[in-house]
Amino acid sequence: MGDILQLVLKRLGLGLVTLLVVSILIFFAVELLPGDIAQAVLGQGATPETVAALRDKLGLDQPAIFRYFQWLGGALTGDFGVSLVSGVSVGDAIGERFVNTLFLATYAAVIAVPISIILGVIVALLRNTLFDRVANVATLTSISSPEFFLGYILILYLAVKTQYFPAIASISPDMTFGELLHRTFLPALTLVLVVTAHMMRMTRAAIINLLASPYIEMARLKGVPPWKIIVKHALPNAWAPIINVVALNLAYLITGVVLVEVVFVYPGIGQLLVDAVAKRDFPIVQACCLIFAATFILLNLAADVGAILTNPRLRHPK
Amino acid sequence: MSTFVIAYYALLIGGSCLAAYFKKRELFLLIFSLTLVSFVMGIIGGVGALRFVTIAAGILALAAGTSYAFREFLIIIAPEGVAKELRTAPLTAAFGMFVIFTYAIAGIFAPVIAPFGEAEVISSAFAPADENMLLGADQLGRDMFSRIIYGARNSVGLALIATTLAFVMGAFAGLLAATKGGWFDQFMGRFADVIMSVPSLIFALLMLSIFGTNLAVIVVVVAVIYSPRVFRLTRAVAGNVVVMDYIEAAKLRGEGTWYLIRKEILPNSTAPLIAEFGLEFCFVFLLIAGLSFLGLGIQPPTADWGSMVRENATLISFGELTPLIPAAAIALLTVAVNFVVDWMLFRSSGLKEV
Amino acid sequence: MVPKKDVLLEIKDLRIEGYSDEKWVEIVHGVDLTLHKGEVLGLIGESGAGKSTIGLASMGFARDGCRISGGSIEFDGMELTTTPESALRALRGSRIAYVAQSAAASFNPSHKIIDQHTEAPIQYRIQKRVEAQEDAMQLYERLRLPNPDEIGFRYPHQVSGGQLQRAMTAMAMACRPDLIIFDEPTTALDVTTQIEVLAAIRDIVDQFNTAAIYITHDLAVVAQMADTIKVLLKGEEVEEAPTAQMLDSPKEDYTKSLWAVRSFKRPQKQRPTGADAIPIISVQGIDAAYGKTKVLDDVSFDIYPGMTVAVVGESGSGKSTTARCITGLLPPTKGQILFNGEALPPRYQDRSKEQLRQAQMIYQMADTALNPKIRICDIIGRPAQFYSGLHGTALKSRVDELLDLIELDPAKFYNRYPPELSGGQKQRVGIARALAADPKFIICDEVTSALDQLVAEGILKLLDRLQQEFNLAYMFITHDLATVRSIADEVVVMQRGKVVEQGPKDEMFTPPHHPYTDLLLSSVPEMDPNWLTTLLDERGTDAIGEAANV
Amino acid sequence: MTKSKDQDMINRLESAARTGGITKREFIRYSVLAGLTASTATGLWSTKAKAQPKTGGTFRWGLHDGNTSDSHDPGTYLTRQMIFMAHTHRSFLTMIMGDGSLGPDLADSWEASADASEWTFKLTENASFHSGKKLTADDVIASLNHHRGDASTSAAKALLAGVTDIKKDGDYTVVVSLSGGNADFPWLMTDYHLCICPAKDDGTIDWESGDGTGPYKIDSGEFGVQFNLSRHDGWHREGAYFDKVEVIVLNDPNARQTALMTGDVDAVSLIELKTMGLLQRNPNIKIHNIPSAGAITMPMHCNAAPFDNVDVRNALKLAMNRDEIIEKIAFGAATKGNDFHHSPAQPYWPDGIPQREYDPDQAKSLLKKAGAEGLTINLSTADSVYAGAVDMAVLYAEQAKAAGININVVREPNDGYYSDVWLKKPFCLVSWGARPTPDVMYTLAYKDDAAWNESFWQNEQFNKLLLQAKAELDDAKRADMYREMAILAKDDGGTIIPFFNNFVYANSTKVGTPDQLAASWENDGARAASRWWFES
Repeated sequence: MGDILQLVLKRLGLGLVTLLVVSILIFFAVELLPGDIAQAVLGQGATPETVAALRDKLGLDQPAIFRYFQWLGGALTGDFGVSLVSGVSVGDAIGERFVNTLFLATYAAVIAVPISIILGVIVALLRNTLFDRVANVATLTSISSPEFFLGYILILYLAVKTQYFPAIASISPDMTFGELLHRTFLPALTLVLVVTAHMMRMTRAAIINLLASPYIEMARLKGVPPWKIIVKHALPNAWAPIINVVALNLAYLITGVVLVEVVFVYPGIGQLLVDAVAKRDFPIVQACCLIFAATFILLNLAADVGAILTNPRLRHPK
Repeated sequence: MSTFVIAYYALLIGGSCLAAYFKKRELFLLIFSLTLVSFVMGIIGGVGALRFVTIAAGILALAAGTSYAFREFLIIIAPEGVAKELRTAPLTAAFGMFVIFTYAIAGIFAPVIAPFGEAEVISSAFAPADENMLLGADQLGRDMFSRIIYGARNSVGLALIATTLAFVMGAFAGLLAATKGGWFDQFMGRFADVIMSVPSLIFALLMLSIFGTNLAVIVVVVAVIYSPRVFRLTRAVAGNVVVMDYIEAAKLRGEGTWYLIRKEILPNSTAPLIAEFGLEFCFVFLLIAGLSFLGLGIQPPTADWGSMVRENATLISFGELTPLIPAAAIALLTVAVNFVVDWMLFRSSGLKEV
Repeated sequence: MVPKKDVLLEIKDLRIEGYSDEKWVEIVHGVDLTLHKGEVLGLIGESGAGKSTIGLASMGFARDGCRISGGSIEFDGMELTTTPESALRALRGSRIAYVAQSAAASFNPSHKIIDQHTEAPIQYRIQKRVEAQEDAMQLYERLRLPNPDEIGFRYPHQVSGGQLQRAMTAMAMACRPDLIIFDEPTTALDVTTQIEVLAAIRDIVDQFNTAAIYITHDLAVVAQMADTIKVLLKGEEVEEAPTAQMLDSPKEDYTKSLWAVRSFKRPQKQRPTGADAIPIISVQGIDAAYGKTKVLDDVSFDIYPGMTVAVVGESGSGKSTTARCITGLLPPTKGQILFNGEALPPRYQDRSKEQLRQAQMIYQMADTALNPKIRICDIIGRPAQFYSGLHGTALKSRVDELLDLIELDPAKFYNRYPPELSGGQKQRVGIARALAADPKFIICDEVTSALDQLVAEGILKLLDRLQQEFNLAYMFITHDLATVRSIADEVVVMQRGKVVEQGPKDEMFTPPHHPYTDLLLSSVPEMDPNWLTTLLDERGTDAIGEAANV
Repeated sequence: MTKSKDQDMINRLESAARTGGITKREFIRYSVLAGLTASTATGLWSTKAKAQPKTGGTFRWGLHDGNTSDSHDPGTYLTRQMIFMAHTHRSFLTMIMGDGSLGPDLADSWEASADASEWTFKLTENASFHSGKKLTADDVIASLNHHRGDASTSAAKALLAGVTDIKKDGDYTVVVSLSGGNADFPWLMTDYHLCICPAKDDGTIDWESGDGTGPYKIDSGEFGVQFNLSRHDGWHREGAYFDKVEVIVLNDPNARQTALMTGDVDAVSLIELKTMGLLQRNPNIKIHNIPSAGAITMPMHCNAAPFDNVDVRNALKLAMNRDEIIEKIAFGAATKGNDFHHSPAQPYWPDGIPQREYDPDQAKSLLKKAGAEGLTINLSTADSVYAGAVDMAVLYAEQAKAAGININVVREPNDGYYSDVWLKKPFCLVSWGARPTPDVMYTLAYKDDAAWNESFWQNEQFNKLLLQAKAELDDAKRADMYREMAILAKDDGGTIIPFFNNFVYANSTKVGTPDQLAASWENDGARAASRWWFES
């Protein structure tokens, strides 16, 4: 276990370096964006003098490097600054939205992960049968449909035609949990469709990969029935790649859902980020990107730790 | 009971009996279960449901027939070595190859096949299909069919170039990292982490806003976004290859890095890379479509399936099927590509299941 | 001998097909086999003889890509070829059990040994979990596993190879089957461990009067285990006879040739003496470590031109690590290596092309040593091109010459790829690649251990011929003392990273030995069917327990 | 105010009264302002006026443009969400009425000095902030000053650039001095930036709290997402029938329309023209198609080749088939443009100027004359300019082919379009919001030294007329000047105006709306919350 702790610490350290690099990258990308925040805030209707006045007020007249280190200094002490556009602190601007994003991601994950693993096991068991092929085509089709398109189709059938679910997922804090689940069902379902296919295919592949192992043959020669071979003998050894792909997809559920947020009008962090980019609101862009990057890094780390924990060789050292 | 229904059941039951008589177990099971399902469907859905089954079965049979014929055709025209490989292709893979072949023909000969120009306005908006226009017109009165044909050239071409570039960059870096090891490997790994940890859509948004949205920039940006994934895969695959004794032998011979990569490692890493190519191709396609959704995609009036879906996507809420056509074109191609890739993967994995 | 009245398994005209190159090819061509209750049948033959396939077929099982295409398999009155899969499944594990070659790979790494052991009894409702576990512990004790009450609760990777193999034998016994198939159960083990397992298997088969099919390629091993021996070649039976008879007077030429394999022996050479006689390789007090784990401790020995030095020891003794130090893949932490009296840079990257050329290496696994995607001519031609700058026809004639040297027809093999070659042919290509550099010194890392005995003998003869032709020095890494006996001039015995004993071969094989050398030597099975019994009597049971922990 | 204008006002008032657009009390007040006696006005008040609309319900209002980085600062108002909010929780001095006339909001009345350089606004004494504080002249002055001065970062700074001084004359009178005459000044006070916020003691305003004198007060909300408001009982005007209002941002067109269809919202601010026909089939939805003063323009930089040649400019104007564009791009929901930026929805519209039609042959000959045959140019556009902007550019490119002009359509990123493309690329597509008067529009984008002179057009006569018209209080003379300017812009100007787009928005049939809807913004001049009601 000490080894795991050491690994986690080492990876966290590397993660911090990655975050630093990401922050530099984002800062200069935002710097390079044509147009500037003053122009973007004031919109089409601003005169050059107004723009200059606003630039002055926001401190944009200082050199970029200086502003970056100013920001970094603040960030290191836990102060991520205030939105240049609205003047709200970054924490306040992001806080609730990040919770919303997490909620939606969790909702989708809670449905998608078990379904995809169970389906993956089933298609591995029924490999090369009609069911397997149908599942294969169905998952490929769902992978290859643009997600906004999936969203629209779901809206058509589940909201417009049947009215089972609301077409827009606007939520408010005073809703009951059940109401919340009902209102956000369609975006969650869209995400489920998007990620399930990938995870299911990976589960199937990981399991089938193991079927040539001697211990699987041994189990067959012990008279173990096929479903038990898959579930008891193959699956426990297939966790590492499965966890990996699950982590990748969870990261996607948090970082890649801008389009779903737009389609279902869900107040998540993705929409905030796109808006902030449009406004060149650097502190918000930076904070969102760092949250995304940290999510990605942590989930990757979790996947590696998970792979270790499910590997008996590493879990039970000699 | 209409004649259709009688003929329907007669055919199914006759088929079941024949299959049973000739001891074709699988065929019998398939046909007879279809018969049983039809009873239920017929009662619930009426003749319409049965007709649907018939049409679906007909399309399936047609697809299977086409695939079979196409495979035999390829076997005949292909040289000996390739023909041997082709014989192993399952019908799904043959179907995939047929679709890819069709798309390739459509793309290459687009100007010849398409009845109208890519941007040519020939009728009123959303005109229905007639003898001139196979699929009707789009929102500007341009021929949908012609645009789909041209879209094959543009969308597939762009995605293909971007994916290829991603593979060239990612694979080269991955091979180099696996071969060199040490700090270079570490550095490249971290670098890939950095790119991957920025969400792809945001990354694309930033880059395209900075560098403009011409085709070259789209290709490069998409390639940069996807190359870390290729890098990681290549790194892992090549990681398994570099521990082989023949690599050790070559190193001990004093061979240079470039030789190691080119001659020793690359030829042994291609199979999983090809498989990944299929999936990445889909993702690239989708990313480009997603970029169009944010207004950063291919330039008009160039026909592009992703943009065509997006432009007409809202129609779907009214039950109009127009946006489904380019979406179906995307889906069909990705499914086809992955059919072929599945087969290649199966061949290269050496996992033989009969 | 067991009374032979009750026939347990009767196979008639068994035909099995394998799927390759998109067609079904017959790989077992009509084999008959009769096994009585309590009898042990030895199946012997080279790889590709169909031993394992027949063994599995007697369980009514065909591997993926194989199918039983003809003949009958009657087990205790039940015709397995027509029995449905579910009924066959009920037979497996309960009445017919299987012991695989590699226990380490055949135990599921995710479950405790005892859980895998009790899986079959619980599934067949023969025992409840607790009973099954108690039974397992008893079996462990009977198989002389250390800490029988506790060992089952470990995971497979926490247990040594020999112990795992015994645990697997115990697992096979879990339902007290009528028949056990042993598929090369000791092939992957070191000789000292092998004894353990052989003794355990023989013991338990005797005790429960279980019939067994013992599959192996090692004659000496099968001689200890089987009542009857059947020799197979390419899916056909060569001959079958009771063990003693088979050993004393084999009828068929093929069987005789198998028996004769171990006869190859070449005269021992002496070290050159005199002031100008410097060793081509001199390993001087090297230490080496993987990370913080020290794997070599003060290893020293010399190799003179034209001589063969065999480095022997069991797995983990540091043989291959020493080779890695010499090649420069693993720089030693202490000491140095002299080549022709000059110190070699510790890292291969720092060595000159000429230094690299002079020392070449031949690998154990020809499969991984040859790039499957490069043609034979390029594999062999590359060093010639790389070191000597040969091109065009000069290169081609050099490759042809090398192919001739390794007795492969250039016309046939020039353009082939490694996967199209047999194991022996691949190993020859590996040798040709080493020769192409025109070296003075070659490291042979277990070059014959993955090969069948006849093929291995051919390789040894080839290496010997080449040594004489080119005055090559060999460092011959092996765990097989028979090979050492036939080819070595000097022997270095290693154990746990240290050199235990070294000297000329004759001295080494003549007592008195270092105790470890003694253990090694005495553990090599001999053709005498009573060898194991005698040895066990000599050592006593306690000694076995000790050896198991080596 | 001239006699004819008064009469016009009375006629409009009458019609508003008949259709129930205004209440009796308001009717009388406006009539008095228009110069009638109260008794005459009472006589004019027709009993045919609709019954008082029903009060109550929660009005859920889906808007097409909102951004998470919006704020309550009136100086940074940009998105529809904030503009519509400003009309809901805040008030202005004046407001545009359903019939397009200028009506009172916080100002009960206003009058100008003879040269139109000093304006006096009399404030209502009934207005109060949501906090309970009474509105006074101090609040108005502070709110206007928020957009003035060197330190101001307001986007409306230019709008008030001509203001030299703002003084109060008692608690309820504000006097604004201008550097020159501006007959349109009270119209300017309807600009969405110029809402009134509570003043702080130091003369600045408190915009952060979101307090205002509007018909609804903010209960809770999040920018770019949703605001929940409830009725402000102390509102100083009639209306505000809903108990509560929810302003919901629905940027995605599909989301917006499906929300309306599924009843998740009661009204939306914009519907996609492409699917307008399909939406019309829904019996529960009512679509409003209101001609607006907003326009699509295509400025050509007159200081850059080839647009420095007036023949090239006119050839490009002639190469456009406006009818087809209106049919296919605007789906009929637009008014044909004639290359001068003066909409029929604005006052002083010059009638009878010949319409420029599609004439590729004449365009060809003009190009020949200019020596620019086979002209190839880039046309920049972006999806965000207008729904169908890219399609429109493509369609225009196809039409221009007949005149031998090759137009490459360049789709620019939505993001940053107005900072990187507009005023920078020599030929691009621009969408202009409605401006209340032609003077505002021309001064903003056609005056020679205007920062936004988007076509860099310099025409001495035009600029001279512009300044004259501004201070001219005589309507007839003013109208003549605007006609002359229109002809100049049409035949010499650097801007193609394909059409003036309509506001196309929709609401559920449960919602009652006045017969006349204000054309200044979508949803009845952004005042749906206070002017609309639930039927039954």
